[in-house]
Amino acid sequence: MAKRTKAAPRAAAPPHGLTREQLLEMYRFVRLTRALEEKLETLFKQGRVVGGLFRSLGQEGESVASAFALRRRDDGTGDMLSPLIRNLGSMLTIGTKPVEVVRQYMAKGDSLARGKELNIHITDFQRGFIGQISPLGDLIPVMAGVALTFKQRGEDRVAMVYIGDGATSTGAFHEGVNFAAVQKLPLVVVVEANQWAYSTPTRLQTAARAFVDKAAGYGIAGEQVDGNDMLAVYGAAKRAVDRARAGEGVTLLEVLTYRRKGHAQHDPQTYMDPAEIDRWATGNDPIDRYVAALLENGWTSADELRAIDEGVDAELEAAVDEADRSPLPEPEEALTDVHAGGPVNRPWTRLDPPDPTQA
Amino acid sequence: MAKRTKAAPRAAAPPHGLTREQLLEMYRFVRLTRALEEKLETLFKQGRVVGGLFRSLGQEGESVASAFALRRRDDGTGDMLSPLIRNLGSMLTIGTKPVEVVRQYMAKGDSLARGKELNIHITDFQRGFIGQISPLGDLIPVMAGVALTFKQRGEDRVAMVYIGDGATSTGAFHEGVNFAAVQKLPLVVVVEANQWAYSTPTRLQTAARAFVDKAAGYGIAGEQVDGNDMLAVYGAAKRAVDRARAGEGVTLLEVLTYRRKGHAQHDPQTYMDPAEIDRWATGNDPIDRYVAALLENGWTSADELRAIDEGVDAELEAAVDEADRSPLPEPEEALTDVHAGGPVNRPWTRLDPPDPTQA
Amino acid sequence: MATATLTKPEHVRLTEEGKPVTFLEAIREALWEELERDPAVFLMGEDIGVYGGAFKVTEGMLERFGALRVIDTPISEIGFTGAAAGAAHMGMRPVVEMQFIDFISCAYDMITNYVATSRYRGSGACPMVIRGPSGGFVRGGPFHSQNPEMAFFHTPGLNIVYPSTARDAKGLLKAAIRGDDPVLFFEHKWLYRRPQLREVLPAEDYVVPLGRARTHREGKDLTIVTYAAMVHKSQEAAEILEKEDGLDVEIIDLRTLLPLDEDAIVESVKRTNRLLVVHEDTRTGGIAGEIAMRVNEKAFAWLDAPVLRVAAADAPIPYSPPLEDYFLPQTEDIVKAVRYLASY
Amino acid sequence: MATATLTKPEHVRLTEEGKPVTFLEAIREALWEELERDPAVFLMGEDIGVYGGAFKVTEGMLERFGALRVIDTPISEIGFTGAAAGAAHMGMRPVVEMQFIDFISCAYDMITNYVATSRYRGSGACPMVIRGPSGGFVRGGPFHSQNPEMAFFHTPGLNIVYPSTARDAKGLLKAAIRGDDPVLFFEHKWLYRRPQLREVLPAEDYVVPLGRARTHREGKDLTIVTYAAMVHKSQEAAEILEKEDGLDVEIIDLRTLLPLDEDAIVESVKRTNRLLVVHEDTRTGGIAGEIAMRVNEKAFAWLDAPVLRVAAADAPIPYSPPLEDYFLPQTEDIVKAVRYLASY
Ligand SMILES: Cc1ncc(C[n+]2csc(CCOP(=O)(O)OP(=O)(O)O)c2C)c(N)n1
Ligand SMILES: Cc1ncc(C[n+]2csc(CCOP(=O)(O)OP(=O)(O)O)c2C)c(N)n1
Ligand SMILES: [Mg+2]
Ligand SMILES: [Mg+2]
Repeated sequence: MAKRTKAAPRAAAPPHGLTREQLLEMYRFVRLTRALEEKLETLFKQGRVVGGLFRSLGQEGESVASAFALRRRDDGTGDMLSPLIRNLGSMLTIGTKPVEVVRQYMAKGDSLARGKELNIHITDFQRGFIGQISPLGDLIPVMAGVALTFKQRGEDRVAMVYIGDGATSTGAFHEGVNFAAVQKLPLVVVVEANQWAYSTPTRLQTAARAFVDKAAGYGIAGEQVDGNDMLAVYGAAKRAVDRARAGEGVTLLEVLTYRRKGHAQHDPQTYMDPAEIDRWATGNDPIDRYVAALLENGWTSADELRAIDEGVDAELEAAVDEADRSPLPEPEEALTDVHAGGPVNRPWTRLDPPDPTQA
Repeated sequence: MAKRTKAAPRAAAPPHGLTREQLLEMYRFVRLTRALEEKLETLFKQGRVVGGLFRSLGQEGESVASAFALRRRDDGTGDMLSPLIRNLGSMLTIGTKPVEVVRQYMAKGDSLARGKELNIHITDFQRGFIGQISPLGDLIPVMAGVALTFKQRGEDRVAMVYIGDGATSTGAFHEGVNFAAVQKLPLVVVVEANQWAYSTPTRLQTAARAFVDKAAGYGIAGEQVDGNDMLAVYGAAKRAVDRARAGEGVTLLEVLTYRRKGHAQHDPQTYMDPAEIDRWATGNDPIDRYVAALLENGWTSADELRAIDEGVDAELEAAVDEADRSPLPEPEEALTDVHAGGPVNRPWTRLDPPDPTQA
Repeated sequence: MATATLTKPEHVRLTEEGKPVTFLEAIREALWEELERDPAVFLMGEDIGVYGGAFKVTEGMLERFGALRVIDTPISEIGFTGAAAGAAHMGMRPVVEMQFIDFISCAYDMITNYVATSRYRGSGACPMVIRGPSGGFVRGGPFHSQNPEMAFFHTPGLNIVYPSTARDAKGLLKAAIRGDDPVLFFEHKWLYRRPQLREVLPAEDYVVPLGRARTHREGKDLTIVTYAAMVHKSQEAAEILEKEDGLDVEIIDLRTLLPLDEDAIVESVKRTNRLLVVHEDTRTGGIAGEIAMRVNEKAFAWLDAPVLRVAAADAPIPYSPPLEDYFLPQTEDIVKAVRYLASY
Repeated sequence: MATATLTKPEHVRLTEEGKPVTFLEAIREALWEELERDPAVFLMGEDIGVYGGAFKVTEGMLERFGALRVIDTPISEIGFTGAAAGAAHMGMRPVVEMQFIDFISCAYDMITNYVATSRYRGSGACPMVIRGPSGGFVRGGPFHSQNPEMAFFHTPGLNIVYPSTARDAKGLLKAAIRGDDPVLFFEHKWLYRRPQLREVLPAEDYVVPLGRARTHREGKDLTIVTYAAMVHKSQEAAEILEKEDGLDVEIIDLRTLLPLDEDAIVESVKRTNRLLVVHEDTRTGGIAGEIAMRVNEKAFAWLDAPVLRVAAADAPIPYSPPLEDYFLPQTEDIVKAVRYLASY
């Protein structure tokens, strides 16, 4: 735990009813997110990550702040979210442990997906996260179904689902949002307008002035927010979550941000303007802005933040060591969990002696 | 041909630059549409229609008036449209012959679909119509592709596609409209808000205030019009077509109307309010309103209209007789036109003697 | 729950009153009884509420079970199929209706990529049923007559059920709803109201387990493996063959296509040594192939003749009667095929 | 047209200069040359323009052929596939890329219901190519490793191509683009840059006709029918079997799955009397079934042993190396299967 130094006396009250402890908790999550991704990038370069690696550099703030607006529990009674590849921050905030993330990227047998699925495509109903699948947009209808169940059971829980600017072009997005809107479900759809879909700029994705303009077409609430202002994102997300919990239905929350890295590690981002990236990096980094706000308002001190940073680094060191020690899955586990019954047949050539009548 | 009596001297000029001849042509098409559907209904009750029958009672006006705004040719150089089951009026207006429609419903071998496909799911690239398929929404991307070709070739042609209020909920609608919007294609999307999708009322289809509210979400032009006022529909459609031709991109045109019959002949419409149907029938029939406008403005006379009606009846009598004489397809034609090559294999049990090595 | 105590309306009390039910009525009773039995069961689909479904399968269910359990959806196969998956994760038991099974193709990605792989990915079970009217012989044309079972047959994680009798339809649908895996449940619309299929069902609650074929007709000369409408065409053929040729044909009704009851097929073939597979689906890529392969793997030495098949032609399904009749496999085709095989 | 007169950039001039090309470069050359040859040919897909495609197959094409012929689309598989169909109706020759073939499932309805049936319905030809990277062995996990060919195999009206060599890839892609029917063109990503596949291609324009298999290796003892990556695994196995067992294995590379070159299979089986089908796709519902059925229909009397298959396990494609390696068919499995069959 970070040691607490008393906040400066003239501290203004934090906005949106947030406590000082919550502000620091959010800080810890956003710092943890960036640090974990940097660790993963190192591991990737060392060839210790299996497959691709995706960074959310510049978007960690909106991920953390939006998820922070949810009711977070670990007993299956809280709100639920479904992230995208760039929502590591949301995952850590809702309760995923760094070691679980590292195990995923190392394809370990004791990872949440047991080596069967990659990335942060992981699920824990107790802690309230459901992994996405690669086909974009599919989790919008799925999370609408989760929200439908909340409504059917009269539970005051809320579902949050993230969608990229690019994925708003999918039929799944449209059908899912429309279904939720008609049923007035407790669903918050966070549209991450990070201005790129892989190499595709927003103008080739939609002719709309803004993604929030889609809300009226579904008859739902819409709000647009500066995605790199964590407190603003939290406020907007909180309003959306409160509306959902109050039975007022779906909100489309557009967070304006910028994907500073390439689509994935292999992407040299040659199609992006370095000057533009630089503007976002220097003038508009969500963590820098958050730290400035915390300090200027006297909600914390540099020492306090440094202590948190050190805690984060220590936790990540431990997480990587632990994940390293985890075993890879046993080959035969490829055959389990296909359905409720036992494992599926072994290939007959793997039997000894090979026997097609046993396949 | 209807004999022409001179219009009353004090006739106001027809709106939207329409000529008196065009007004009468539109009248003929809308009258032809209703009369043909009534004929088909009779044939259906006599068991001479194969499969189901769909009426557009109350929607004939918007079908005819919207298609009338297109550049109609029969040499493959005109505009193109794709109809729904309820756009018989659009089909007749763009150039489909009544006998072709009757042959379709009788599943004849010399019908445009040669007995392989039903309803008005028929295509003629020369006259400019492409048949829909049953999965709703699919023709939006397809017609976007047609419009894309117009743009690629620098042709000043326009594509029009119809979509029901219900089918706006499909992913295909969303992806197709968005694609066309981004590419700024010469496409007019006519949303037929007839307030029902089979038995489903609009409030269970969308939470939007109006379908035209979807336009902003795609960054395209949108207009809403009284669908039972033929002149208003023509005007709005003409504006949309002109915009498309001028390179100003897609328009979503919402036509407000009402489906007075059930979804199809088998549907007793018990879920509909008879009084409501009656209000639309007595106070708001598109043909009654159009006739009133024609007469009140002195653009035509009752005699002239009666002459047209008689011409329509005669044409339909002849069409039914002709279609009746058409043969059913030869059984083996089930095997042709699957691909560019010859017919597919005959089932081996149909060979004489049956021979699986020849299948 | 309260609803269970209310008396049932006439149209779902037939079995209770010992009256025979049609194929459709059996399915309706299964849905009704499951809705009564388990509050987690709910229905979604287009026009299934006030209208009771395009074929009236869900008639009266909205009135009894309310709008939270009988949900009229927008025209959104991706949307309501995905929503069903989300609800299934949360412990609900969604049963969704495709107005015509042909439209299941719109949800192909959601079903094969999300639903079928959920358990494997560690995203939890996805117990849900997707049902709808399928099949030809009704002049429905290319998009209201399809048999899309093979589009899903090679998707591990799915179960595919395609019954041919009222008894099986009711028992299999209940088993599908109570099971822990996603099930595609095909209802052949040509069977829905066939008087010949009317039968009195057991008064008590029963299930027919998935994955087990049924011997529809016992025989020793030749085995026909088939399912759905073709079971009845095969039965007609078997009777003709018995009368005219003195042939004793065994008919195996698969009932469940996935998982495939390989043992039942192999056992029968080892007795009759001759196998004909009959399916209404198109020839190339139809299930006959997989069955031929399994028999090769497991009973090759017992075959006295090649495994052969009777199936629809390799074309879309045409609309006009002469075309559809020619396109679809008919009783006469089965008779000819059996005669060929018997004399091989 | 103007563009044709411009000199080609280095990366599509390899064959012209007599240099060997990889599987991927062969595909790139085919696209480039078709774009130059016919102004009706154009490309659509996600990130195929400025970025040149996720695998760089379309690199440099936007710069040369412009934004009307190399179209970066929204993430809309239904949208651009349908748009391709509309353009094809009008005489264009669209070639669309699925960024990974796995996402073709999103367009399943459009492809099977609209595109495949267009000619049959009387709605005109729909000549278009849908291509994309497919297959495993790259740790891509469940959604970047799929072999979805069988999802489309039973859809009359479609053609399915799945090449295994640079030469075939280029010639078949050109034939697909020039043909009058829709073609699904699968490009195994594990082959894209394999140095072993590098070869010098004919300098002149050539096509490889669809529907014809290729004898990859001649042999007399046993026939392996396979395609795509498994052709190379089978080749490895054949060499081991020749060295260690003195077995002479014939390998037939299908190249085109639909239409299936039945004659080539039957002809070979009649010579070797033993058939093993090898596919990377999952076992149940894989193409081995259809092939076994065809051989039963046409060459049963020539079979000295059952038709057998080596295929992936009946599961989604797992991500972790030990799992993927176990899940996928390996050279060693083929060796074992051939030994079993040879000694049957
Ligand atoms: C249906 C589908 N098509 C294509 C892809 C390939 N793909 C993966 S990520 C991506 C870009 C996503 O962009 P966006 O939705 O804006 O999310 P971001 O990466 O910016 O967070 C694409 C095209 C996919 N995963 N799913
Ligand atoms: C994808 C799909 N799902 C379901 C259907 C079944 N269906 C046919 S017409 C119809 C209602 C269409 O309503 P709407 O779009 O409003 O058109 P309208 O009949 O009112 O003209 C439905 C659900 C279909 N044809 N396609
Ligand atoms: Mg983005
Ligand atoms: Mg409607």
